[in-house]
Amino acid sequence: MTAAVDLALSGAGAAPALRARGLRKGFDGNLVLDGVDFALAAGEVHAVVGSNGAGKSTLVKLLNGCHQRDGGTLELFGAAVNFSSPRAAGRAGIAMVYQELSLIASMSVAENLFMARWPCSAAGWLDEAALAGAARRLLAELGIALDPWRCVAELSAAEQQLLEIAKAVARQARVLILDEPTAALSARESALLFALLRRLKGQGVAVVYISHSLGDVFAVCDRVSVLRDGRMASCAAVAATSIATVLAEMAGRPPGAAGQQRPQRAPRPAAAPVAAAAADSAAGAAPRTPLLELRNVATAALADVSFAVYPGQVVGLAGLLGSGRSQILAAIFGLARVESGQVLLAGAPVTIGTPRQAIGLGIVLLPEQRRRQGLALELDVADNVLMARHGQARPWRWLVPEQERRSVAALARRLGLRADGAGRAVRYLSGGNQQKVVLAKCLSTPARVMLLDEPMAGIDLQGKLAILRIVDQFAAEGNAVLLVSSDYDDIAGVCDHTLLVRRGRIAGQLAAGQGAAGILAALQ
Amino acid sequence: MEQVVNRSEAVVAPQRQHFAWRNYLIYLVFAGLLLLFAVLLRDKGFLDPANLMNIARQTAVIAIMAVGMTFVLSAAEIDLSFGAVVALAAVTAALLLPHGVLAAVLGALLAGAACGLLNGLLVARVGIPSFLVTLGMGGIVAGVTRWISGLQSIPLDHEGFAFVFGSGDIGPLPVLLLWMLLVGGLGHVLLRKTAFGKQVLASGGNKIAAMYSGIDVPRVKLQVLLLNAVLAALAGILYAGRMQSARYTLGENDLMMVIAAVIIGGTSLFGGKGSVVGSIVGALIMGMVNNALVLMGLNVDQQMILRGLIIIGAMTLTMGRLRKR
Amino acid sequence: MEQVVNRSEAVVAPQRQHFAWRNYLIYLVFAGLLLLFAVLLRDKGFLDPANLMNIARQTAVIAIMAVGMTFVLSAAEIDLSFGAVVALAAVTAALLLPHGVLAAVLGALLAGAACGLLNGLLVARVGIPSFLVTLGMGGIVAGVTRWISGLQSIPLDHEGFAFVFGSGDIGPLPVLLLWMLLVGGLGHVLLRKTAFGKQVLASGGNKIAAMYSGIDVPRVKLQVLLLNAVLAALAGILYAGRMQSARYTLGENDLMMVIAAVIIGGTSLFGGKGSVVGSIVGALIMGMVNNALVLMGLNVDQQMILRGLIIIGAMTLTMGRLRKR
Amino acid sequence: AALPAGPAGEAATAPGQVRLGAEDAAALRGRGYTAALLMHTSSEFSRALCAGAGAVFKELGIKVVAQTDAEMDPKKQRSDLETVLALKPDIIVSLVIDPVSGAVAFRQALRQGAKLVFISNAPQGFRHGRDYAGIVTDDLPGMGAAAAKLLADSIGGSGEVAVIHHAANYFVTNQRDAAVRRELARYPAIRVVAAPGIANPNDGEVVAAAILTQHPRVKAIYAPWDLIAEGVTAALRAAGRRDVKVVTMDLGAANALDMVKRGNMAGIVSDMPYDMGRSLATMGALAMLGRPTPAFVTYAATPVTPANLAEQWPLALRRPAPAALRKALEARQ
Ligand SMILES: Nc1ncnc2c1ncn2[C@@H]1O[C@H](COP(=O)(O)OP(=O)(O)OP(=O)(O)O)[C@@H](O)[C@H]1O
Ligand SMILES: Nc1ncnc2c1ncn2[C@@H]1O[C@H](COP(=O)(O)OP(=O)(O)OP(=O)(O)O)[C@@H](O)[C@H]1O
Ligand SMILES: O[C@@H]1[C@@H](O)[C@H](O)OC[C@H]1O
Ligand SMILES: [Mg+2]
Ligand SMILES: [Mg+2]
Repeated sequence: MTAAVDLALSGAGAAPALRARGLRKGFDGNLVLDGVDFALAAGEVHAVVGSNGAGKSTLVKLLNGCHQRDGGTLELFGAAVNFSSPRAAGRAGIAMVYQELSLIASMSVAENLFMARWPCSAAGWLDEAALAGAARRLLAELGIALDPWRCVAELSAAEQQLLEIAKAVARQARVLILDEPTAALSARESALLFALLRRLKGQGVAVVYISHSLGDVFAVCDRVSVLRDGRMASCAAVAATSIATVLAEMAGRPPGAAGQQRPQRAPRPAAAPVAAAAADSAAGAAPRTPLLELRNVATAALADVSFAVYPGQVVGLAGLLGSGRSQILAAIFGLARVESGQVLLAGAPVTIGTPRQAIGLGIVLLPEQRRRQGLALELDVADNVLMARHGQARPWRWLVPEQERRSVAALARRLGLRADGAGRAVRYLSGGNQQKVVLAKCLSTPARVMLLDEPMAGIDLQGKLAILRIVDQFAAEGNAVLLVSSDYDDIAGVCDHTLLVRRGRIAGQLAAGQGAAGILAALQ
Repeated sequence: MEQVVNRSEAVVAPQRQHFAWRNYLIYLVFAGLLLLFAVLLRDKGFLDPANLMNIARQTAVIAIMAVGMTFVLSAAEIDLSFGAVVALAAVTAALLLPHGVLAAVLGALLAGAACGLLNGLLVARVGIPSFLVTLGMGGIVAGVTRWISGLQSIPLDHEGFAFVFGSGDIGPLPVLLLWMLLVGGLGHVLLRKTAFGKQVLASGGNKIAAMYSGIDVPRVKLQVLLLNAVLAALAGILYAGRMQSARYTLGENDLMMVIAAVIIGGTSLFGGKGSVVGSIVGALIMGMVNNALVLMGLNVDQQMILRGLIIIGAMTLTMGRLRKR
Repeated sequence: MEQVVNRSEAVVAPQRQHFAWRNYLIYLVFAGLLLLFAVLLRDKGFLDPANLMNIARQTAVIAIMAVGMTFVLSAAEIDLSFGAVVALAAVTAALLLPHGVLAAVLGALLAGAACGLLNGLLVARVGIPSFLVTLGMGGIVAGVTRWISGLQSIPLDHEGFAFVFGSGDIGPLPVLLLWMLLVGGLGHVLLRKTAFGKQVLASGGNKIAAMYSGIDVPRVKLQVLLLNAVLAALAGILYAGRMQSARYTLGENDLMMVIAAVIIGGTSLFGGKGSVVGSIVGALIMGMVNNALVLMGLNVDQQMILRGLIIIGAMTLTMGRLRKR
Repeated sequence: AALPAGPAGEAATAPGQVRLGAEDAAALRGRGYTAALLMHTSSEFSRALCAGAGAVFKELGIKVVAQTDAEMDPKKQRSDLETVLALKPDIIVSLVIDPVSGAVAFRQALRQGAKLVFISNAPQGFRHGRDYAGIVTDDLPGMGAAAAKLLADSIGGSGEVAVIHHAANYFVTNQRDAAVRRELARYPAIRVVAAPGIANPNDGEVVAAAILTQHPRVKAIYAPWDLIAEGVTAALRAAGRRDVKVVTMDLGAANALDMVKRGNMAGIVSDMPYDMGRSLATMGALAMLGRPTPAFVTYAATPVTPANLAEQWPLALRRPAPAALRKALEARQ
């Protein structure tokens, strides 16, 4: 396989932009990459795909000098290189968008954009005006609406993701590495990125593109390499392969095997959209009470938000970047003060001042920023997964390790969570597996209402299917789910109906069966 | 699908506790230093059972304070007032002893608890950084202690009290050692085996994530400061029992030693990581080094230099990046 | 490329870095305390120009140390050794003065730089937590200083040296005040207006992100520890000039005061946030309070209690959660 | 024993000679004079001394406007002095921690015209009469000698002893510790087998424990002062060594109680801080009147044993002995 690639490249006559041979890397005795060959041509967009924990991020972090390899060779434009740090790689013309983001929360957008390369006057003073100007220009050029002076801590996950992309682009590198750049982005921002990639490609920039969205990969990439368990399983031009083949290679089984399809929606108690509820009672059927209802809720960022989720329903929240989807979840979960209006749980008005109360009432939230809001990175998988449960327990509650281990293992199994030793700090898990830890935490407490904010970010296909199944089943048990996702396919696939959020208000509602295209159209 | 199941099973189930050998280096360092001193000081009585008991006695109270501080640092807070609380509790116990042992012990613990509660309320409810709250509280408590004691050393003239709280020996073992084991054991269990311990580590590891997970972070911070102050009060009682007197200077020099013991033991100054057993071993290392330096017959200057070198050397072995990353 | 700007659905238009008034509360507290003491102590000479200059003189050296510590804490490190470095530098200067002022000043600064470099290498290259490195280094340096000074106070008998470094007045202004303004001004500019300052804040804000973004984090940590030690050495020279003698105890009591000044000024103990001007104001607040407590004629116990109350009270005003959240 | 001489060889004056007449007192009253007490540290010694000085000042209508504790830090003492000078005190009573840097600091006070009275030692280069009114001190060498004698007597004049010294530059303790060694050298049958230094007074137990480990035949230990001695007795108790004797300086309840109850304490050398305070204030007042003041007033050291404890305690500290101590004394009768 690699021989063929080599041929193709040498046919082009030039040395590849980047070539790795026999890369090996282990952490604390765990071999993560085992003899990986990889070649990247100038002017190509080269996808690297694989399941969570396959070693994709580790591979690119070796290319970028974040980690030091244990074996193998690395060449940049034909010259052997050895990067001791990202800084060294940066100087050689490599820029990277990190999966876990590399932003300093306490600093501004502009400062982050030009991190470590801030414009200085001849005398060495920081030139703030030039910094702001350059930031504004770059953001405008990329079509990103961000105030250069905003503090990064205030940005949403999507805004941070865009900033991270802009930051890498700003380096004008010859080799650009993107590790799941669209995990938090919706179709519209992704499209912006793809246009940008085509332009960079035209300028001869070599791009490594890591993603779990094979649709995107096949839309924008020239070649696709598949990593499986730390080995390069295949490498082919996208034109010469298919999604099914790639999926099979990722999973390590023959193409066509079952298990790739989205789950069929389980039969649920008849879903009753808001409008239908009135009809229900009018028809004389016992009026059913919504499990979760918002009546004219207003917060600092929301106005007049009303909707209801009935037992057995999965309701989607669709909207553009910054439309207020997360704010709606925040209002329910006690994170934002409800200034007027009412939140009702099973028909009874509730006042929720803290997440603690929310969880006590059977509401859980999967937050959109896993590392900031979801995980204590130094704690191990079990302690993170059980955090919510420990939070509800009486302080002196005695913990039974065996019992805990079993429940964590069960959750991990349901989600396909792959953690080499649950006793290790989650800092060292792959991005997707970290996301699965946060999900497992949500599932660890008994809840009636699940608020999911971008639950699929960074999750591989298998995991995603597992989650969709779990959501489906959870609803089928008579519970309620509110789902925020930038992936309209997910929303279309699992939601009973979808609320359109615009400028902090509910702007409309789409019934089930509209499909991703329908949602996209409605949002325009 | 089945695939996923099998794979994840294989991956999560096996080692519940991944053996992080670097976390155990500190025990090796402890053993190494013990061996070193045993050889170097073989003619100077280092290994005498009596001297080993001296080390235990001299370290026990520090170790007890280190247990409390482990919780505080694990929760990403700090307590600079505990030295003053030690003295306040000792003086309170001494002043109340004429009214009975129970009054003395309860009074001292209550005085400590009051200080801890105030610290906790100011940190958790008012939102002032614990460094400043406890710096201020330390001054207030020290001033009060000086005032109520009139700068005098107050004798504790009660054999039973002295025996139980610091001076006695049970068989060959000093009661102080038993106190240390008791507090250490309870502390270890509290941090590792109860929901409270998990809440402390989560709050210190990531306050926001802990809050999102329904942990009452302010309450946890209040509780660790309270716990630490109560342990400081216990330390004060034990100091008083051991010295059979109490005065305002007790505890004033222990701050750095206690924090150092905790950090040597592997607890992070930035929260989220803590080990009670590590802290106790850290305290034992510090105590053993001090003891050995004195036995070596060095003068104070030399002791200071060598102590610094040993701390840095030991930490190079335990925490230094052995391999390039 | 089409603009997401136009389609942004944000309810709240992003404001340009809104004026963070809470960051300026500390100046109000400073002004408020000044006013309070001016009124309370109007008959006791608090507002006498001479007394105000006293405050400046007594605070200047602390403020200079606080400037260095601002960088250290901003980078999420700590330096417990600087007090010992102060004394080492002073004693070095005193011992070298017979060979000329230049030799004395350079020698002292070099001694400080050497300590800082060692701290830096151990923290940045070997990877030991700065708390332990600098605790150890503090002991070593203090031991060395005691040894080379033979525990004697060494007079600095040189008018020019004394004038420039701490004892002189230029017009009505003590040179110490000028030194403070100079170091404070440079420090402020360095932290706010240079790439180095941003690197420090980034390294302290998120070490890994900073490293991933191409900042040489270990070098930055080394540099702040070096800078702090050099400023500590300068502080030692100024103390020596002010006292016209050098002694091994110089600086040993300044640690808490300096860190408190820095934190009062708004720098975070956890890195990523720092203000040089805030630290200087913090130092001035501490100095002013100490001065006022003495002028009030309180006894020492009362001074300690009141100082603690003032710290907590002031911080409740500046940092307390005024609104619920 | 002969009383020691002052810094310039001045003969020692007995405290009884420092006196104010009734007409002197009358001349001072109503003049609105003020005084400040700049102490080196806070201890029972400093408390009693301040109390004595304060009592005299009060009798004379002199207001004590400030009282400070330098925490044994010369630079803090300098700041304290500067601050106090803003109050323009007429009399300053101080124990100068560091005579070298103190020379610079106290010049400032001189320039402002304050009358200075010092405890134990004066800043370097200061001259009696010209610069300061006088020194009032406890007889430091005498205290050392008395301690050595108590130590020797407690072991019948022969055997191994350990002498702990204060490893710091501090005139008072350095003088006393040196005198102990000098005096002990005069007992041919006494051998000093260990002479460790101590920098942190809370380390008494650690240091004493090491002595016992390495020199089990030690019969007595000298501790530089009260707080250290408490640690030493704690170490002896822990080792079960009721036979080892301890001698120290300064009256403290815990050590005194141990002594009365026939524990390890063999004797305590005491001085007269309250009376010293009275003399210091009186000297300041005399200086205000422009009257001659003695250069060097010395209080004799008093060896305290159970026999004279009951009298000495209130004499030295001017407060009643603690109840526990009184009870123990009665029980001992
Ligand atoms: N710094 C580290 N220390 C220890 N183990 C690590 C470290 N970084 C990664 N690993 C391990 O290496 C394996 C591969 O991780 P990597 O992040 O490369 O996966 P990935 O393919 O990027 O997955 P994902 O799709 O979830 O992002 C995982 O098992 C992970 O736990
Ligand atoms: N406390 C607040 N007060 C006022 N406005 C806020 C507050 N918090 C967030 N906002 C603003 O509300 C808007 C909605 O943000 P939200 O995070 O809910 O959007 P979203 O739909 O989830 O978009 P994204 O894709 O960015 O996650 C944003 O413009 C945000 O800046
Ligand atoms: O406080 C102590 C004092 O009481 C003693 O006499 O000498 C040393 C001092 O530190
Ligand atoms: Mg990854
Ligand atoms: Mg959002």
